[in-house]
Amino acid sequence: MSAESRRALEAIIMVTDSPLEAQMLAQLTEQSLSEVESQLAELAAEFAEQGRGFQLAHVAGGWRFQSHPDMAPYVERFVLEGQSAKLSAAALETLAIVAYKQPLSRAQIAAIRGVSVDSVVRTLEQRGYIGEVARDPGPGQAVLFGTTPLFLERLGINSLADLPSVAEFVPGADVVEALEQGLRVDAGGPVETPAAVDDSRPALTELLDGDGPA
Amino acid sequence: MSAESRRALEAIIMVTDSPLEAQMLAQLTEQSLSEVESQLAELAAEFAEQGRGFQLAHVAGGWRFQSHPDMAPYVERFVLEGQSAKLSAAALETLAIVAYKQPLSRAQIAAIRGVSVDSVVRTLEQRGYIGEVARDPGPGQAVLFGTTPLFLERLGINSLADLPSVAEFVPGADVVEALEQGLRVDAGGPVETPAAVDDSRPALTELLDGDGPA
Amino acid sequence: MPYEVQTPVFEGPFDLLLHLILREQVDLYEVSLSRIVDAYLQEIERMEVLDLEITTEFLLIAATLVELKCKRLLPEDTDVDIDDEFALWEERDLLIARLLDCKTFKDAAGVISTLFDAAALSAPRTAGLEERFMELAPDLLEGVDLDDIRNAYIRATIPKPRPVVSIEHIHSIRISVTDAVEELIDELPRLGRVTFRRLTGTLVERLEIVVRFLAVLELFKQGFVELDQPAAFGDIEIIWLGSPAMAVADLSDIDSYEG
Repeated sequence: MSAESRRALEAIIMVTDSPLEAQMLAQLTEQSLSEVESQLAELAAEFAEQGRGFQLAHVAGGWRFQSHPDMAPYVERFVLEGQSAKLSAAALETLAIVAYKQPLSRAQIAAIRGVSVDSVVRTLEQRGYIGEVARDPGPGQAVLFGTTPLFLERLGINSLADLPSVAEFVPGADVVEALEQGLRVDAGGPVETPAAVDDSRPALTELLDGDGPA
Repeated sequence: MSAESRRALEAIIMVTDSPLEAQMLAQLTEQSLSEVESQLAELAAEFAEQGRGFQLAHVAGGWRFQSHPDMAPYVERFVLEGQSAKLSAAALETLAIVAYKQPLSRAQIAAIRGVSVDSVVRTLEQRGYIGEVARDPGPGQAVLFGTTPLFLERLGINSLADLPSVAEFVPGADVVEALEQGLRVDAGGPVETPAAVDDSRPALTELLDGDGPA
Repeated sequence: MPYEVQTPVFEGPFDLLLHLILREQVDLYEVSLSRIVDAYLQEIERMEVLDLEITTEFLLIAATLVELKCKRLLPEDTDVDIDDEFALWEERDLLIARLLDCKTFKDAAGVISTLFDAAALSAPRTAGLEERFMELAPDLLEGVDLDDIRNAYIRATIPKPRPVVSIEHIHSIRISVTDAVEELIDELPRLGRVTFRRLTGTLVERLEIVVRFLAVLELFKQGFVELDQPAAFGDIEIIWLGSPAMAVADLSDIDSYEG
C-alpha cells in the first residue's frame, strides 16, 4: 500500500470520534473502496502483529482505534481512579442535539453530526439519558428520541424550558437541511406533532426556525 | 521497556480525550515517574520512526495521540470543525503579554498596550486561553490573569518554559536608536552645548553634533 | 502634503507612535502633534471605566510629546533651567522604554501566532472511552452543567467551514489602456472636471479600475489633464486641459492587460 494513503487513514481514524465507514475513508483518501478495505485489513494486522495496546477495529459498520481487550484492566482502573468517567465530546454533543432538537430520529442525528452515531446513541440510551419518545408517523416508523426525566434530574433542572437559550445562535445550513430532510421523507406535507409527544417538547415545525425549546 | 507496561500506556492514552499527565500514567501502570517518562519518549520516537500518520505528543503537561501535521490536508474536514476564527492582532499581543508577564491585572495589560483592553481580555477569557489565576493582595483585589492549559494545548507546547525567551524579542540597538532619533530633544535655534550634558545619552550628543530641524 | 494620521488603523497611541517613528521614519517635527494627542484623548474616552492611573500615564506621554515638540520649534532659550531639561530627558527615556516594551510584545505575538498555526495542523484524539467501559462510571453527567450542554450543541451544529474553490479569477477580462485612453478622450472634454471615484463608479472589476488609472496617468504624462489629490488616499480630481481636437500622441506602445 502507498505510505501516503496508509498514513492518511491512520490520521483520519485517530481523530474521529465514531467509527468511520470504509466508503467515507475511500472518499477522503481518493481511493477505491476495495483498495481502502484491503489497506485497513493490512493495517489492523500490522498493529496486532506489533503487539500494540490498541487495535484498529471494525465495529458498528465502521473503523476505529480502540484499546486492546487485553488491556481492559488498566483502562478500568483508569476509569475508576482517573478523571475519565465522563461522556466523550462526541457523546455530549449527541446528547445536546437530542436535548435541543427532540424528538428526532437516529438518522437525523447522524445527518447533523456527519458521522454514524449508533454506538453513541446506544450508550446514551443505556445510561438512561435519552429514550424513545415517539414513532415517526412516516413509512419507516423510525424511533424518535428525546431526553428522559433522569437527564433533567442529573442536570438539576425541572423542564427542558430551563435549558439555556440558543435562539440567537444560527445553526449551519447542513443542520437545517438534515432536519428538513426528515420531514420531507417522513411526512411529505405539513407536519403535526406526533400524538405521543409530550406537549412540553417543541414540534418539528418550530425546530425548523432554528430555535431551541421555547 | 516491558511490553505489558508499554501496551497499557498505549491503551490508556487511546481512551483519554485530553492530555494525560505522566504522573497519572505512572500510578495506573505501577511504575516510577521516570520509568514512565522514558517509556513515553521511546514510544513517541517509535511511532515517528515507523512513519505513522499519528503522533504520541507531549502537550500542556500531558500525553495524547494526535494526527501528524503532514496529514493536515486529510484531517482538515475534522480539524476545521472545532476550529474557531483566528485571533486579531490586538488579541494576540494581549495574549503574548499575559503569557510572558503572568500573573497580571487588566490595568497592567492596558498600561503596556497603551489602550483599554477590556473587550480583548473578555474574548481571550471566552476562548479559554486566559483565566483568573489569583487576586491582587493590594486594595481593590484586582483579578490577576494567567494563561490556561488549553492555551498550551492549542499552541502545541508542553509548558510556558517552551515559549522562546522574551529576551529574544527585545528590540535591537537599531530600533532603540531610531526611537531616540524620532524623539530627540531638539532645539530650534543654533545649538550650543549645554554645560551639563550627560555623556551617557547618545542621542543627545549626536543631536548636538548634527543639525536642528530643516 | 499634510501627513494623514489614520488613527482607527492603529491599536492606540503606542502603536501609532511606533509606526510613525520606526516604519514611516517620520520626524516628530513633521507630525501634527494635535493628531497624536487627539488619539490619546479618544482612547481615554473609549475606556469603559476611567482608570485614573492609565489616564494619568496617557496625559504624561502626551505632555512629553508636546514638550519635545515645543523644544524643537522654539528658538533656544539661553536661560534653560537645567533641571527642567533633565526632567524632559527622563520623560523621554521613559517613553522610549514604554515603546520598546510595546514593540517586544508585538514581536512575541508573532511567534505565538506561528505556534498556533503549526499546532492547528495536528488534531487531537478526542474519541474518549469505549462504550464497554462507560458502565463502570456511576454518573457520566457528573460535572456537566447547562452551559456545557449548550456549548456542545453549538459545537455540533455550528456552520462548518467548507473548502471552497474560488472560480472568480477564471473569469477573464481583457482591456487595453489604449481603449481606456480613447474612452477618456471622448468623455473628459464633456465633463471638464471629474473625480477619479466618479469616473470609475460604475466599474466592478478591479483590473478595469487599474487600467483606467493607468490611462489617466498616460493622459497626465502627455499634458492632457491636470491631477489634484488634496489628501493622501483622498479622491483624485482630474481636470481636462486639452481640446477635443488635439491629437493624441502615439499610443501604440501602451500595453494591454489581461485579467
